[in-house]
Amino acid sequence: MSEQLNENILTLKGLKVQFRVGRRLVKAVNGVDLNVRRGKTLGLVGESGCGKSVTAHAIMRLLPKAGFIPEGEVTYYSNEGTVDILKHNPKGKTLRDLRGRQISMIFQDPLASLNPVYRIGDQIVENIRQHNRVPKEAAMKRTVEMLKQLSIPQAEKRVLDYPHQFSGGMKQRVMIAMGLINDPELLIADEPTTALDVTIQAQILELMQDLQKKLGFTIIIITHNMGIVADMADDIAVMYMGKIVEFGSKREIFLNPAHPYTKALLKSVPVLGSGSNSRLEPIRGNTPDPSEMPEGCTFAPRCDFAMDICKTDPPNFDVGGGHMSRCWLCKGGNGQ
Amino acid sequence: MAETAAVMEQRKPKKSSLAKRNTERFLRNKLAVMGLLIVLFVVVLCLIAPLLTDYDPAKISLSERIQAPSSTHLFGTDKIGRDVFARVLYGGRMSILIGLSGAIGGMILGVIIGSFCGLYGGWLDSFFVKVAELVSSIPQLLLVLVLVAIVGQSMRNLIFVFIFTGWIATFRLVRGRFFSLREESFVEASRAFGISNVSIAFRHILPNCLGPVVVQLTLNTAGFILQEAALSFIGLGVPSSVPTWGNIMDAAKEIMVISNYPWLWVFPGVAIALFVLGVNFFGDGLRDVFDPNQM
Amino acid sequence: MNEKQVKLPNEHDKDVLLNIKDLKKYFPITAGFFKKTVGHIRAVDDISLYVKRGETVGLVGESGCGKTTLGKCIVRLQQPTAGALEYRFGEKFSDMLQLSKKEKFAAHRKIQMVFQDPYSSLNPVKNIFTAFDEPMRVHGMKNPEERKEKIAHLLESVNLPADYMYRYPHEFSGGQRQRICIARALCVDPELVVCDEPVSALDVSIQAQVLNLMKDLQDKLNLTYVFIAHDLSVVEYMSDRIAVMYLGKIMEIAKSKSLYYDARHPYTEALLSAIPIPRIEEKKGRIILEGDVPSPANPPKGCRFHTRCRKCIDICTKEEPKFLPTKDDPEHFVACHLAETVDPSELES
Amino acid sequence: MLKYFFQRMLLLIPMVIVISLLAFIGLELTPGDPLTAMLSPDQMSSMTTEELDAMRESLGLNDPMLIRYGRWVINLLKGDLGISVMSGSPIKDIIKNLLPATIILTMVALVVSTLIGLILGIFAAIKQNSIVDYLSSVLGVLGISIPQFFIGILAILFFAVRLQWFPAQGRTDIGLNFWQSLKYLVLPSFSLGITLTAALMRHTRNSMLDVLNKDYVKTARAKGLPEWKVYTFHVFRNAMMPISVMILLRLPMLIGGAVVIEQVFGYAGIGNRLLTAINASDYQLVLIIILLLSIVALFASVLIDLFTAVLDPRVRLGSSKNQGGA
Repeated sequence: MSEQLNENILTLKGLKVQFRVGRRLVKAVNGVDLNVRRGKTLGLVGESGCGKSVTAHAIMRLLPKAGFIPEGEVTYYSNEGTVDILKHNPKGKTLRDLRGRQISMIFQDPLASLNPVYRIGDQIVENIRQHNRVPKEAAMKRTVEMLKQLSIPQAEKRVLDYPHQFSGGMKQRVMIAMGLINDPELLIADEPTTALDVTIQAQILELMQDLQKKLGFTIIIITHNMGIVADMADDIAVMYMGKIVEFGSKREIFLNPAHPYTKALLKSVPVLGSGSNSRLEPIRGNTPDPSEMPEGCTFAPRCDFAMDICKTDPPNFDVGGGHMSRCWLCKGGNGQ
Repeated sequence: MAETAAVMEQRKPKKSSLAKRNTERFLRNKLAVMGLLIVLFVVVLCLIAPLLTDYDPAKISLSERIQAPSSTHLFGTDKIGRDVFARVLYGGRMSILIGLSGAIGGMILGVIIGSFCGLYGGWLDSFFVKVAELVSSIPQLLLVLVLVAIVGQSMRNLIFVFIFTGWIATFRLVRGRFFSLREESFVEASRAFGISNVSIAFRHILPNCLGPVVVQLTLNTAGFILQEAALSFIGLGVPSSVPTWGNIMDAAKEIMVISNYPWLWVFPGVAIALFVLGVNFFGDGLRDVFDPNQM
Repeated sequence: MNEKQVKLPNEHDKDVLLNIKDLKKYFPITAGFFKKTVGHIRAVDDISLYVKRGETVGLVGESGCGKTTLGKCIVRLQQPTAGALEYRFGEKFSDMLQLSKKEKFAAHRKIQMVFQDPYSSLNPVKNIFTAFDEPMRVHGMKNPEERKEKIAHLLESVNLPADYMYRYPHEFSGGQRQRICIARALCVDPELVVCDEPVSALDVSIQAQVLNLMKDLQDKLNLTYVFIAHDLSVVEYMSDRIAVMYLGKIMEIAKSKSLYYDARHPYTEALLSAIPIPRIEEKKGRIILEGDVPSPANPPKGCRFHTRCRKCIDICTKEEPKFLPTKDDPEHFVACHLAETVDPSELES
Repeated sequence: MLKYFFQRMLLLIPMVIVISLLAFIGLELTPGDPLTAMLSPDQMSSMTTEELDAMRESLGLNDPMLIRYGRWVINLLKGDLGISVMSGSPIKDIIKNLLPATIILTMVALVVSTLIGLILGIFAAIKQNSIVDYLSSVLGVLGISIPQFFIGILAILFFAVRLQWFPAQGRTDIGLNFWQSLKYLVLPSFSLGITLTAALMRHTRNSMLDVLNKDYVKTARAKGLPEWKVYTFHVFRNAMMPISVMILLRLPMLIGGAVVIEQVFGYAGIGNRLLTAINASDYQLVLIIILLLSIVALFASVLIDLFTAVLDPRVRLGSSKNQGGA
């Protein structure tokens, strides 16, 4: 590749992911375009079933058997060259070399993510030795160092423990240690704190930010919590029904939201400190069944501003400064 | 408000949507439907046996000993000239009766003890759990053998023995379901209304056990039919005067019969296998319908 | 502790509906072959709390702090180990744990509960009509026509068509189910509803529907809520007063506004700062608590929070702080050695 | 771990006591008593009732049941299992001659069916929803639906009578002629094991699919592990736990099945002898055999239980119990 590293570490173009459920075809991700800036944090927000997690799994090529990618392009730019992720066999060597070394992923439920029958240390060592030719002892030493860096007390002893002997927050630390052990360039965190308590969540988020500063990797954080992205992200992508309906810098999304869904989302969650005097504005109706997607704009049936034109699928409008919105209201270019 | 009620009366669906969904789920499983058809087919054949054959299954006709299948004797005749077709049909009645009544008896016993233990717990519960553990760790066939040796050989005793050994699976299932459903919010909601434990057990918990219990019933029926056959085959099941699928096959203990007169044992053997296969497929289908994970 | 305060609201106040006194709920931990009791999980450890008619008291805390157990004790789904649950029945004020069997049964009409998981809250094999009909029947609504009309009315009041009553739970979405559960809890005309994390299993866009509905119903029916949640923002939105729980104890209780602007307990401060706020203007310093919540089977000596408290001083490790009102606000209680509270002696009448 | 082992072993003792008690009560309930067993019918008829009673008294047969039970157990422990009425030889000798043959038969059936069941199950799980998977699931149901003895008879017809690959009946001692004895083992163990194979295959497939959906498998793949490593180290190891429980549950059925299969193949084992003893009303022998087989089944189940514990650190180390209020 060129001398100058691409400003983006990962780009997605028209990514689609579908699932065969019995005889039905569920379109989980329906044409996602996304640029992930190197060294920054991208927040991918949306409600359950919007396809945010599936997108991440598609990037890792870790989709379950029923899922497949009919079209799209996922390109990963690293210092070792550019990889067209969708062109490779998900179980092949190229992608396996990428996973766990260049791109790491941590999951929502730290309890379920660790194999219950192996010691914590061995599970991390496995990741080191999969990608590096190092003796076991050296790998274990490195593991202990990493766990110390994640402020796990008595790391030398704890590597010999099994997952069930750890608390939820500690398990998630172990997962992060496992993800970062090979010094990856990209960390995908799929709802990393949803299973944890708020005070533990604060610990983990703080830790991730500290480590990012120190090690300089890129984070894609997937969450349904607008508060977490407000805290963590540089860029935010809002997903609804398999599409990114709005994308922009954190400032733009929070101060100048353009898509009615983003606006509604921000107004529908209680904000600490605003008290009980202000009334929430709920979004009408339910999230539609992904196998029976509405025609045109998928948010139109719940949207207060729905018009006739919403029956046709809105393209991505640039609201200004890289702030994109898939809403006919933004056709003029300003976010009103 | 009154007219609302009247309107609703009209809209009230005839068939509950739950039953409809379950039926749809079952019909989607082709093997299960096939299993049900097999079971119905065999049961109907056995029930209308008198219409299908004029032979008396017990009638000995020494002049017609060991005849190969022919148009007069569809499945041939046995060593003392009894018509194998008639014996398989009438034997089927007995085998299915034994298997089904053993399984139903065991189910009733298991549901009663299981819901009792699940509801009240305590030392009685631990007692029954220990009993269940003990009975299930002894090879079932041996248990049946001892019991048959003690109480003697008869169809009634065999059914009794099956009930005695067959309640355990249902008991464990019902007890387990009780324990887990007790924690479910809908049960707690009922308790928050002050509804009595007994009422909760019968109106809320038990109906939720019925699916798995029926699945277990099919499994037990299949198992008991196989066991009856095995026991009768080794001469310790139903007295040989009563035809059952196992009894008919006991001639196949001789190599001579195995190699030269296959019709004596192939037909009842296939009948057992076919019926049990049908029951198992049917049970598998039911399990898919009732699987709580899909609820 | 707060039994006989002169200037504080107590059971003699006409508007106090429920008064919880020194409530304890211990769960035995058994081990070995013989199920020997080797210790206790102190899920609720000596809690006193009053709830006034028409208000919403929020209970907030992390998992394992005992908030659900406390809620279940109020509805009497759990039998408390010790303490009293005094409730105002008309003019009379009586301890629900001491009632006769018949009175206890009748008391179930007064206090109802909405559960966290809308999926397991409805019996999958019963339709909605049956789910509503049974409690109404056992609580003395004899006329079937009346019952049916009431069910229709209840469903409409939670914004669902009346003819949904013949449907089964599997036909509803999570938000619809939770609305049904709320309607069901209301079918016996309760006064107090304990809401145990009613929206935490729902999608964010659905949460607001349910929260607003609950507020509307409260206004319409003059309901009193005990609102349990781990999400402080949701609790703050719903509640008039908020109690913060930690390891089976209430650390602080105050009017929602005072709690947010004027938290006195270090744990409350940490909790407030730990919640990610979906705004970018306001960025306050985050207080990160070290370590994990200790086991409720073996809570730390002294103040339960001292192992994670950044303000911990010597006395905190030795002596358990008393739960006392602050000097300037008699409705603001806190259990912390460092907080400025009234002297216990001033409280006695 | 050692503690766990001893705990399990200790639990065996009451079980064995209860089983032996049941066996003893069974013995009591059967017609006749040891006296009838000791004396020939001729002797019996020549003696008066008083004489018989006196003999009973001297033998301690009129003592309370618990005392007689104690005496019986002590005798058993001493190795005095009594005498078989039918053959007149000591039961101990009969057991010594026949029990090993039955254990070999069941062990071979167990090992072979476990191996085949596991391999087919794993294959079906890996190739989920393929033709292979579909066929094997149908075969799995077929395997548990056909009576074992019918399979045995069919095997005799095809492999012994028609193809003459294996002998149809009988057995040879392993010590006498190893290869010859193996030949005799093939058909009975095959017929005996096929039910377990089918059941195990179904179970393995489901268990594997279950584990495949677990997040830690995703974690393993996210590390970039090759598929074979994912399957061997992460999927199979965890899937084994429910599978071994299943083997445990099936074990008593296997031992029971051996009785029938020995009859089909005229295999001189303890099960075969059991049937002749029942037909000859040789109750002492019957109950001793059943007692022994039950203990063997119990013992084997403890072994499998321990194996499960070795696999699962949560059982081994005792999982931290987190109960109580949320």
